[in-house]
Amino acid sequence: MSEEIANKNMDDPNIAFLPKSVRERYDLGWIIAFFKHKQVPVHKYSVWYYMGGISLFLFLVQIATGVLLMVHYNTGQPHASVQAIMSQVDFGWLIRSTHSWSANLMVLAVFVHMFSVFFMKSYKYPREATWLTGFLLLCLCLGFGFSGYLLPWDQLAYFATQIGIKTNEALPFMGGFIADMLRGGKELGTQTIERFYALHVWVLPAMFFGVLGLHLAFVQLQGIHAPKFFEDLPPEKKKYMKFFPDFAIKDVYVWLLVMNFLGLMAVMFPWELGAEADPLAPAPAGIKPEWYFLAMFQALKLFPAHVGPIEGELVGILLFSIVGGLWVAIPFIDSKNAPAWRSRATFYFGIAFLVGFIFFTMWGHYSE
Amino acid sequence: MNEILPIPSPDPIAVPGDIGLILFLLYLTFFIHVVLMNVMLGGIFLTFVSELVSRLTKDGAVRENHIHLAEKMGHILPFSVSLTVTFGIAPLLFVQSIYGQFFYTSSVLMATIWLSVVLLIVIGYYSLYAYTRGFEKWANRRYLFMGLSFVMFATIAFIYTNNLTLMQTPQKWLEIYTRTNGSGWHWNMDEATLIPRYLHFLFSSFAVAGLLVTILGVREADVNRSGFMKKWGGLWFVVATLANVAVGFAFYFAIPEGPRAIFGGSEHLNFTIAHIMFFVGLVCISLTAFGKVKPAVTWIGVVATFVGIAEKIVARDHLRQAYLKEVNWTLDGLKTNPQTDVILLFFAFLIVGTGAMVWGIVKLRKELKAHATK
Amino acid sequence: MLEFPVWNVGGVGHGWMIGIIATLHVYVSHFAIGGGLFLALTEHYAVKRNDLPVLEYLRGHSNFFMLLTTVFGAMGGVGIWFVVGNANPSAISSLIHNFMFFWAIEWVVFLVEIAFAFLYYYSWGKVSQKFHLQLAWWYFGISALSLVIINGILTFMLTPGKWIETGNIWDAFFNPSYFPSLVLRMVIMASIAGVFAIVTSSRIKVDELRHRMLHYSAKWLIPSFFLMPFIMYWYFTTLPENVASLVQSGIDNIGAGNLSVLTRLLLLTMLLSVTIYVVSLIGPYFNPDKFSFGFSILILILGLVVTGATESMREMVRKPYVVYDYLYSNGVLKSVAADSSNYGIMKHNKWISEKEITSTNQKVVGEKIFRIQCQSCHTATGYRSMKDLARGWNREFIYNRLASLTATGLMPPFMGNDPERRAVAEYIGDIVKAPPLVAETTK
Amino acid sequence: MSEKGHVPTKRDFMRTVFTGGFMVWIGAFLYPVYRYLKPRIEEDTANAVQSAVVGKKEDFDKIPSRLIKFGSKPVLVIKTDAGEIVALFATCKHLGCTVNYVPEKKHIFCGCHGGTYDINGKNIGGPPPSPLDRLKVTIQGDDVVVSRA
Repeated sequence: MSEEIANKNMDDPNIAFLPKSVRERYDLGWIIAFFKHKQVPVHKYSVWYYMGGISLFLFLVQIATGVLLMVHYNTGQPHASVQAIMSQVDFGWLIRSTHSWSANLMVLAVFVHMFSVFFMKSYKYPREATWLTGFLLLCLCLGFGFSGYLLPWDQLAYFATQIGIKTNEALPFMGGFIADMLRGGKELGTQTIERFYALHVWVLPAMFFGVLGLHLAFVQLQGIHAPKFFEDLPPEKKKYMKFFPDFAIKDVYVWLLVMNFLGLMAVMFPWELGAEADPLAPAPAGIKPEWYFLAMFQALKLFPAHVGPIEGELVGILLFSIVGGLWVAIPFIDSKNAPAWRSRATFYFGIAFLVGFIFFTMWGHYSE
Repeated sequence: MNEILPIPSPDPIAVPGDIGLILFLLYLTFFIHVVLMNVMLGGIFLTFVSELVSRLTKDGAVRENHIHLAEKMGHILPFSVSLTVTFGIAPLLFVQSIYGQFFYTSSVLMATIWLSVVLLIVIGYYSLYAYTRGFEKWANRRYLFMGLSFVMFATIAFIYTNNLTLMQTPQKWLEIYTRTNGSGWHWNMDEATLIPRYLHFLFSSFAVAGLLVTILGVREADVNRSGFMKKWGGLWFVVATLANVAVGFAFYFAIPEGPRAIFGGSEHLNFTIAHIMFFVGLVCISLTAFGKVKPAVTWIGVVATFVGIAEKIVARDHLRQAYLKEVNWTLDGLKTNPQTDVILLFFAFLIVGTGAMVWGIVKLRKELKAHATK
Repeated sequence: MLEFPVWNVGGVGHGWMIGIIATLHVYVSHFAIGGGLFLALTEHYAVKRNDLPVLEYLRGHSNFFMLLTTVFGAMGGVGIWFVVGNANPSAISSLIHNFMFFWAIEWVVFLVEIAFAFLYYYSWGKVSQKFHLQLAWWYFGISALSLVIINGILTFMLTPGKWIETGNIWDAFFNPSYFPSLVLRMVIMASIAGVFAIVTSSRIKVDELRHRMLHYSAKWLIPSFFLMPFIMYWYFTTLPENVASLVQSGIDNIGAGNLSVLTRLLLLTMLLSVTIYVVSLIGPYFNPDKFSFGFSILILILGLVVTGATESMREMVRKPYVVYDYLYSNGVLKSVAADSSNYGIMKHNKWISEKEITSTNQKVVGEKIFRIQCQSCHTATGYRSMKDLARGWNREFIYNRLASLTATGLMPPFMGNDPERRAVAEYIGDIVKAPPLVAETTK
Repeated sequence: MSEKGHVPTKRDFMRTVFTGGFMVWIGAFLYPVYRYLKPRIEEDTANAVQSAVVGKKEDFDKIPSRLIKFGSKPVLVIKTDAGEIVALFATCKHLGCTVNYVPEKKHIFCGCHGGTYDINGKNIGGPPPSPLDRLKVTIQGDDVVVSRA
């Protein structure tokens, strides 16, 4: 590095907080300058801007606690090792409860983030790719949930996973293949654990990091989207705050609060561990998947055994696929030059989707 | 003790003081509580009435008088709530040490209602503050706060009457508990004395609040306003007291014969003095309101009324003892183990505490004067 | 004693009823004392520097202070008294019979405290600065005195100390945990005062003053953060059980008895209080310009949760007693409990209208006995429910379990004879849907 | 930043306080992690206590059961009605609480979740999944000696 840049760095107030030895070696001022330059629109929906940050924070918690759990988890003795984590390893119960709670909260935060983005219409041109990567991240999250749920290998996990995979099996052509690949055989067994474990701690995280990197890069490159009413304001009425330090400091508060909430839940309502899975035992009554699959699960029950010549379940899955496909394609339906009716229709589609999701989840939760 | 009735045994720890002393403290603090409570409850009602009158009347002078009175009361009432509550704590403490086994039981039987008292006070209290603080800002709606507050405190008074009548009739307890399944939702409506007793207290509060307005009138410098307050307050006092005579008879005859006998016996003198005092009070206050007399006459009326109230409070407790005698419970059965040193400490605190308050108030008045002249 | 009727609050449980009211009251009443110090000290500095804007702020703050403490704070105390009387009359009766005159003293102090609160508030700007400041100090002194007195009664419940043998009221009052608890509460209340001051400061309209007051208020949180661990340690050393081993058992094992909740609450307390500290330093202290009212409310809520956690910790350590070593949580005297299996609950508690257990009324009576003996801590299907705790047990096992409740160290013995115990076992058996007993085992 | 000879201000002091507090905070997070990762020193069975004298024979006539420390583990020694002396590791197989002998019922009981074992350590009720581990009991003269089986 030239003397000149070193001198410039020494005088840069942005990085004055760094030690001299760092400043004279690395040119870091531009990073801070970039974040200082970045602006966050201030309006009545600004609170939703925290959701992405919360999801990210919870993901970081997942990595930290997940790595710690790997230390004591043993795919050879899944249930016994989780049992040991819960009752012998110091603070093992805390780490596991935090991991479970954080997982659920993360899925929740991602959903809230997605819907808030949807209703602010942030997916529109030029941010289609952000939407797509976001959707991928959601799918990966659900994948994490599905694969992680089985790992403790207790009764509930066993049967919930059983149901989940069976549902997949109904798919034409690929169904059986996917199910077998997931199970590692015709039946759900200990060999499944190895696969799910590999997925959960290696494959999914690797994919997640890549997609997350893209997602964040898009956000940084394009800046934060502001809703239309804000864009329409006369320039003097548009209020912004600096991403750094103003928004960042608020982000820190919010993260701290989320962390406390997480701690509260993990400490006061520690995650339970059921009896070891026994494939021969009859399925306990009222087995349900995790709440984020519940809406789908409940909706599937509505389909009769056969719709015409086709299996009812298959029809359901096809229907979900269509809805899911539409959801992915939202930025292209409600595109840059789309007529107003299409934009409105998209909005109502979102409302219907949200209401339906909540309705079926509640229904699933309260039904026996 | 009665073998069949579900009355709990007294606490194994003895009462920590002489029964006579505790009863004295009970009467004393309850007397202050009752007077303050009457000022508060009656005052809220009278203020509410003033608000309504000022809204409905076409006479500008009357309206002005009522608004002036309402504003004045609005400053007094929040203090009266605070003091009523504070002076309610002490008698409740003393009553629990002597009548605990009855009082706790009846409280549990109507626990849900009983606990709601706390919430009702908070609402009533804050709505009084809203009235006072928003006197100008919410001039059109402020009467609603006063009305809400009255509803709250009148309900609380009713709940108290329910509990304190329920505690002296253990004969009914088991049936209530079985019927309500312990839900704590029981109104003691089948009690014959309930309504007359409640009205007796309610009317007393109107009378005492009338008395307060009369006193304010006597102390008012403005002749016009002074005349109005004396008349208006005196009218309330006289009417409410006369109404209380009727209610008093109803109350008297609703009491079962056994306990009632004390009024012909041990309580006869007590009762007679009380009624003479009320009569004196009635005459003096009527003269203040409708004639032209020196302030001394008013003060005689006030003191006489207070003596009458004190007599009634003693009689009220004796009546309770007479009720409980019906279930073979008497004061003599209580074990005592006086904590003499703590009792002395209590009196020391009482004296020093009163001294501190007096010092604060006296110094404040001096300071206020000095500051105003500056 | 077990002779009182029992208030049936359904799935909420008596614990929550008391806990909610107590937590709110403790929070506000500590503010009533700490806030007194805050007002006096801040006014002292403001007067000394003739800082009029700060005095103006204090006037507004004291308005909020007075409205909150004289109404909500005062009524909360009455609320605790009422709710404990409803939920556990034996307990309140024991306390009143012991401490009636201390309570009477507390009442005198409270009366004077309220009087000075009013004198202080209503004389703003109407008297000399010197006298007003005097009133502030008086108020603080008197309110601190009220803690000095009530603290004796509060700590007595957990550590009655020598009173158990001597029955002497002074042994009860100056009990082993009296002093650590007093110091602990004194330190806590300063930080609670800081939290409330942050809330009112964040409402100041003038930027400069708001920043200054936020910065100043945040300082009030610092002493307690550093002193707390030491005082907590001191406090724990005076407690009856070996708390250290209880905490350890909760660290490695979440199931080992329900006392693991003590460890969990301790963790929660640390997490929350440190967060409050960090947020108030990052925000009000170092960056008051970037701090808003909304976040101050969140600090306030965190503070409330910590208060709840510490208060329930106090309750936890006390299990299975309400007055340690004297009176069990459900109102049974320890001395009476010695002969539990011959007690005959139906003979003592006349609130069960059925006078004899028959095969037809067995479960009804069982429920009534359950309510009398267990409902001070447990519910059927709600809080600390039988449905969860006895899940998977059979009726015979429940019946046997009822005979060995004290083995957990957390529960009083079951007071009742054999048919009564069987009746409760049948009732609980129904809750957990256990298969019925075969005919020959039932008598 | 501060220059040479700069007099420390109150603000600097506060920064130190803050940093200190922050360190404590981080420490509070790392402590559970440290405890979680710290290896449990597994009992080295080869070097651990192999046998111990737990008392005289006649001691058990008066008090039929006692809980003793065997190395670092609690062991329950019970004399049965038949006169046999049984020794069991008193660690519940469910979640590792220490179990207790209930003489009136002649069974072993775990207070944590109500697991019960019979006098030979067989799990007969409640959540425990397997019997308690037994130890060998030998009588050497008057002494009762317990040793690893």
